[in-house]
Amino acid sequence: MREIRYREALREALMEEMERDGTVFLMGEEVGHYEGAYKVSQGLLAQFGEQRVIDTPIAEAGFAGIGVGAAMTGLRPIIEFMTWNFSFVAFDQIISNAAKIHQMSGGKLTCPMVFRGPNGAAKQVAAQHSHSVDPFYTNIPGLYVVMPATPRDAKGLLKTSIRNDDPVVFLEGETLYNLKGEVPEEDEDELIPLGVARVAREGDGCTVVAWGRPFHNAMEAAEILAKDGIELEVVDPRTLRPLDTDAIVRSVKKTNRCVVVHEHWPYGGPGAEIVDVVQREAFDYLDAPVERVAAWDVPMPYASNLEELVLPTTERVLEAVRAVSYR
Amino acid sequence: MREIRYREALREALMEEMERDGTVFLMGEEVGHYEGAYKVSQGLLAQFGEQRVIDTPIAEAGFAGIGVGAAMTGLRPIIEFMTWNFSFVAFDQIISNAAKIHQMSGGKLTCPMVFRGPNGAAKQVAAQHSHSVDPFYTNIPGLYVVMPATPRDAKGLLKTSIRNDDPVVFLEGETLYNLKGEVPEEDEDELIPLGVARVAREGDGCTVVAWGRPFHNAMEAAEILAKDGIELEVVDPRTLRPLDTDAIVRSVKKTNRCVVVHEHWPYGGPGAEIVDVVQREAFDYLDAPVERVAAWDVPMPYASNLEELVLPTTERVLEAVRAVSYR
Amino acid sequence: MASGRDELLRQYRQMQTIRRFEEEAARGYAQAKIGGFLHLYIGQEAIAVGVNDALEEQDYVFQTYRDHGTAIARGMEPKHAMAELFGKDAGCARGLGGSMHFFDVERNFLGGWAIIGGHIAVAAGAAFKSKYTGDGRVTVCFFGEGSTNIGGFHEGLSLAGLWKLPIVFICENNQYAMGTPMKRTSAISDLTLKAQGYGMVGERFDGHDVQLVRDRVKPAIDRARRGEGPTFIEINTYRFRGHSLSAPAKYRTRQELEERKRLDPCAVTRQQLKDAGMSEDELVKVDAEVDELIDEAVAFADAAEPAKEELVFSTVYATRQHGTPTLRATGYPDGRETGHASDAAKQENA
Amino acid sequence: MASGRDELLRQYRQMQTIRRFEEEAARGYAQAKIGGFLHLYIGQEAIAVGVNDALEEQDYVFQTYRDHGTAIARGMEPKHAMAELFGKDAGCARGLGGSMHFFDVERNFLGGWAIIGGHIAVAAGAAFKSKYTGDGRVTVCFFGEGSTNIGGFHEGLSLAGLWKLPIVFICENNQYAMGTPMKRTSAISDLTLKAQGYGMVGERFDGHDVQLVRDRVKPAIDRARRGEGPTFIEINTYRFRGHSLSAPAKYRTRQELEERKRLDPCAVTRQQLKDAGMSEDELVKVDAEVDELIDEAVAFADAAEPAKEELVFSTVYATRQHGTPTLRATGYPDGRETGHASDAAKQENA
Ligand SMILES: Cc1ncc(C[n+]2csc(CCOP(=O)(O)OP(=O)(O)O)c2C)c(N)n1
Ligand SMILES: Cc1ncc(C[n+]2csc(CCOP(=O)(O)OP(=O)(O)O)c2C)c(N)n1
Ligand SMILES: [Mg+2]
Ligand SMILES: [Mg+2]
Repeated sequence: MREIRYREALREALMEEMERDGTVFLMGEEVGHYEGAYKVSQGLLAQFGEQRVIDTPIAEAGFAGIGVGAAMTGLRPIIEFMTWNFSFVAFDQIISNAAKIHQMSGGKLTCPMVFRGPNGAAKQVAAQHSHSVDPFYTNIPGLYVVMPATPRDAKGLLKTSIRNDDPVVFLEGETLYNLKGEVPEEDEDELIPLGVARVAREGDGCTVVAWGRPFHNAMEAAEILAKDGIELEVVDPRTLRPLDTDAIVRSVKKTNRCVVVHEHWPYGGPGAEIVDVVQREAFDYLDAPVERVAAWDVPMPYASNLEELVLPTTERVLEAVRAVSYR
Repeated sequence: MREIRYREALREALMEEMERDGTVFLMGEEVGHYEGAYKVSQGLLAQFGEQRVIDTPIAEAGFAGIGVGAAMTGLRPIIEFMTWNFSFVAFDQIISNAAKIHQMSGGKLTCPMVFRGPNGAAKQVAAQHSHSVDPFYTNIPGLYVVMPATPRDAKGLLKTSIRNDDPVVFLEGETLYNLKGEVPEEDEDELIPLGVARVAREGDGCTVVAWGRPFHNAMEAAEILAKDGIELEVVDPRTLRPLDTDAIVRSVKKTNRCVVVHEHWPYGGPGAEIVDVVQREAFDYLDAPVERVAAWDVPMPYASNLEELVLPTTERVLEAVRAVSYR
Repeated sequence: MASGRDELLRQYRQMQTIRRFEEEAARGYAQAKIGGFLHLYIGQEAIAVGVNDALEEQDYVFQTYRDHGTAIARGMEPKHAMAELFGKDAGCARGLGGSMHFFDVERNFLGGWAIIGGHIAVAAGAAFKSKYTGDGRVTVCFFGEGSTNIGGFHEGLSLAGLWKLPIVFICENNQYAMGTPMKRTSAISDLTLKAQGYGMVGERFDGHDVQLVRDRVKPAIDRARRGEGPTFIEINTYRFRGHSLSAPAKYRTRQELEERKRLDPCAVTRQQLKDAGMSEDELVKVDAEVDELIDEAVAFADAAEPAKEELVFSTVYATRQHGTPTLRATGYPDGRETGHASDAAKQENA
Repeated sequence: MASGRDELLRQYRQMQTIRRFEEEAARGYAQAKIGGFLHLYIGQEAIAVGVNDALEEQDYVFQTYRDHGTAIARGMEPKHAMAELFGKDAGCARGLGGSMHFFDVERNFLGGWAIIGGHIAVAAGAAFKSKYTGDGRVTVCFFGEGSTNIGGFHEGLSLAGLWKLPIVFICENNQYAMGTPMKRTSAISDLTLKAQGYGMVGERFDGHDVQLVRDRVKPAIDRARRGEGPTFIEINTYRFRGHSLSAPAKYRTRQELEERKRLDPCAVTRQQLKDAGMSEDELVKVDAEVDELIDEAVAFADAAEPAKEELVFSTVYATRQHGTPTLRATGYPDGRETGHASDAAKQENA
């Protein structure tokens, strides 16, 4: 398979879906003339014109709302948040309108749209710009929440999300945009279903559930432990809502141990939700409590020596695996 | 002890703290002339005047921000959201500003303020007005999150919250305002510490952790089971962040079983967080997986026959206790 | 747009239908057939009917939680409106929305929104779609004067003004936001001063004369349809009841209320009909017909089936192929597990 | 407020200090001593200095992420500013804030805020406090022209206008928001048209002449101090560098940039000093002194201790008595468990 970057994979998904369906448009700050703050939308304005690649003023609640209204009346908006930190000023649009309109209207209106942008810490962008928003959006019925860790998933999941009839919160990795990985040929039109986890690596030593950037820490930890003959099973949920609990539970029933790795703050969120499911559905299989590796429970400091402490690392994954293994 | 209503308990706390400290003020929609949408602030305008009991336009992000700025510069604002549903338009002020300013400024500024208002479903107020916001705010370091279930806790915790040097998210029960309960005499100045759970009922049958309105379902379930000789231990965390995990774990180590009851949606939140803590810290003591009773994972429907299905009930608490007990 | 007596009579009939609907809704609320919040439109009827008369069928209409009148003016049948209030399956939102969330997709009445400011950008989004597709529709978005201080208002108007979207913003200034008169929430008393900040035309007039409303709104709608951009219109009106049925109205004087009642839009229109030669007897007959329509609506709503349990789950997601997200935990109905994908769903996916 | 040559020289020195600070910051960024985003103030120096000269020491100042210039104009020492950029404990926010979150509480410089619109209401809150306590202070809140479309702007200005808070809003219109010229984000080109919608005075002028800035801003500050309400000021300016150091500036022409550079505020002030009789030699000496100050700042920042680990936890909460909220899970430092109360803390409580 050919190799492309995560950023390019997203771009291909956007291009292909916009070519396929004239109701799909991209809207956000700097998506057009500037070609995207992170260059995901490079070339899109040239190809699709100002009608479909739309630069906005700085008004996230406004253009998120525009997206909801356009989706309700027949279009398929893709709303880019320059980063998900800025979705907080549009939070009400997402929770009260996008997630509710189908139900509130007695099932008569739908809201097929994608909110997308980079999620999580970048490098030293400090407290207001380093949020992992997974805990907020996964709590909300009516939304899908997707977070791909590889270029292939990024492309296949974004394509499916754009065709989805409900609002999708699509969380990209700001630090993953440059990541290279295998992706099917351009004419393959691979659609990766939402709600289906991927077992990225098989093993019987311990299940590690991880998504987004820390997924790569989990894979690295697996490499390291493989040298000692310990085989981790790494499961990437890819979609956080709905969560593929069967895949996770199946794996834990095999390995009898589980570590959940995530970049979001520890209190609640998918991290805790996965623990809840595992302890309930694999109670009799667990040889040790489920452990979690998370960002520290603090606002992100600016200084790089401190930021490094806060974020989950491969070392911390290894520690957690050891903690659940030697018990 | 005298008996007063939850609403009156809150009002006494406001009055006493405003009398005690001239930097404390109350701001929000209809808090003054109208005396509060739920009449919590009845009489306050008359007593403290327009300078300290301030009616606002409908601009939650604006007046929440005013609160942050006033707190940073030396006042102790109490910001009332008419309901917590409306905090979503002010979400960024809470997460990016109130919760961050102490850390962002290198510890040099503080933000002593309380955001308060009713949380959770009322009666048939439908999808946009029925949110339990606990999962959103508990995830955020920098905040305290408090949710009293009784008049006594409402008063004692609100007083402490107002004196607290960090921002407090204070979640009242819209359906609890009329609840009567015992409260110490007015001159007692009872301060209930944040971060300390209350064992509301002792027993060795099963631990039930519950807060807010469903706490009363848990107590009712305990009454019912007591008739069969089963004694539940009901633990009300009261403060959800920081969470008194010791009290919960201690109880589970005694009862060997645990059910968590909450009104918030099931995915994540304090519900899942408590399960996470219990399975880790009481792993060897658990005779059954921890169960949860939550609102159904759906936007709230309007019709009363449907709303009843969605919310946690005493019956569902009993079922969950049975599920963890006969295993 | 000839406005002969027939036209005026039809308008009166519609206004009176709204009035009577609201009165019966109030009764239903007192009888606890209706729950939640109930915000009546009594006193503002000429706006809903007048604006609707300036619109085409294809045009989109958005309103706040104070939405019964606008929905009925748009053509929603009172019985489906009442059934919604009663939480019935025959309701316009199948009993899921209630008073604050009326919807009538066939008549392009797109809600019924209960968060202040939240629907303003959504309405701009419908107008955006019209510009995108060139479908020739205009969107009208209603909101109260109390809603002009919130961010959603600013962002919705900013974007609509910038992109010249085919939309007309109508601020129904009924003088109060809950218990608060506008002078305590706004530094200015003429709200159209805000219009030029968005590069928009501003208009301002009284809202008790239905044909005047129609005639003053029409040019803005035409302008929008011609692609010449949005208009901000402030219409002076008054609600005769409290903010909602649970809210007492101590904040205003009886005298003020009595004075404003002299401009009761239903009474004004009724008088116009008399002036145009209709007899009291004829009018009483019309009133009786309206009464009957509303009685039928109540009877229909009373007799209708309650809202359906299966909708609680089936309306969360429209997408069926990607996992029916479903619940799992004690106390949830079997096999309907939200938030987690089910095996069956995944097979469909694969 | 005599503005003799000494005054002008001091102003020049401050502006030149900002200029040179920013140039060294750019170098530090290229050398990876600075991380994250870095937004330079080069080209806008006369505004920070001119506005500060119209303020009293006790007054509060709020700025966006483009905050170095304003902080230095307010009196922050370049070495503490540079140390912050380098992530050092001696930084103005102890290395926790970085470029976007400068703070100098002693000098009433209250940040350094990185969410567009978010600090506008916060600044109004500081002004609210002044009104509440009658402390006689005025607050100045800066933001870019791109920030005038967001809800936070609207709500902040609405409340300030309504309550006549002692605050002056200064919109530094540097023509671009990241890569977007204002004509693509605003229906109007004169932003002061928005002022009257908030019941405010609007002012508008060019920002390359430091004393003109001071003199045009002063009446607004005086008005605010007298309790006569806020002013909205739009100052026309230009940034000579890209939006931030990671952002290329392809969206504007070299010609436009060159033209605007003719109004380089540092150069303009330098020329004014020459016109007032200062020799090139004297000015070169001043420049050299500034260079030295900045070199010292860099040396200081280089040599300073890195940001302290214990601050990561100790700055989350100011309250100590109610449970030090602490972490608990593998990989967290022992005994520092956030989100959960520790036993020790609870004992203190009891
Ligand atoms: C964001 C938000 N804040 C507060 C409320 C509560 N609320 C509902 S209606 C209302 C008053 C609105 O007044 P106005 O806009 O004048 O409309 P009217 O009710 O007079 O038609 C308030 C404060 C809300 N629904 N949404
Ligand atoms: C709510 C929000 N949306 C988007 C951003 C990203 N962003 C940072 S600066 C900026 C441009 C701001 O332009 P302007 O207000 O003109 O200020 P300038 O940078 O020109 O000083 C944008 C879009 C943000 N910080 N906050
Ligand atoms: Mg009103
Ligand atoms: Mg700018």
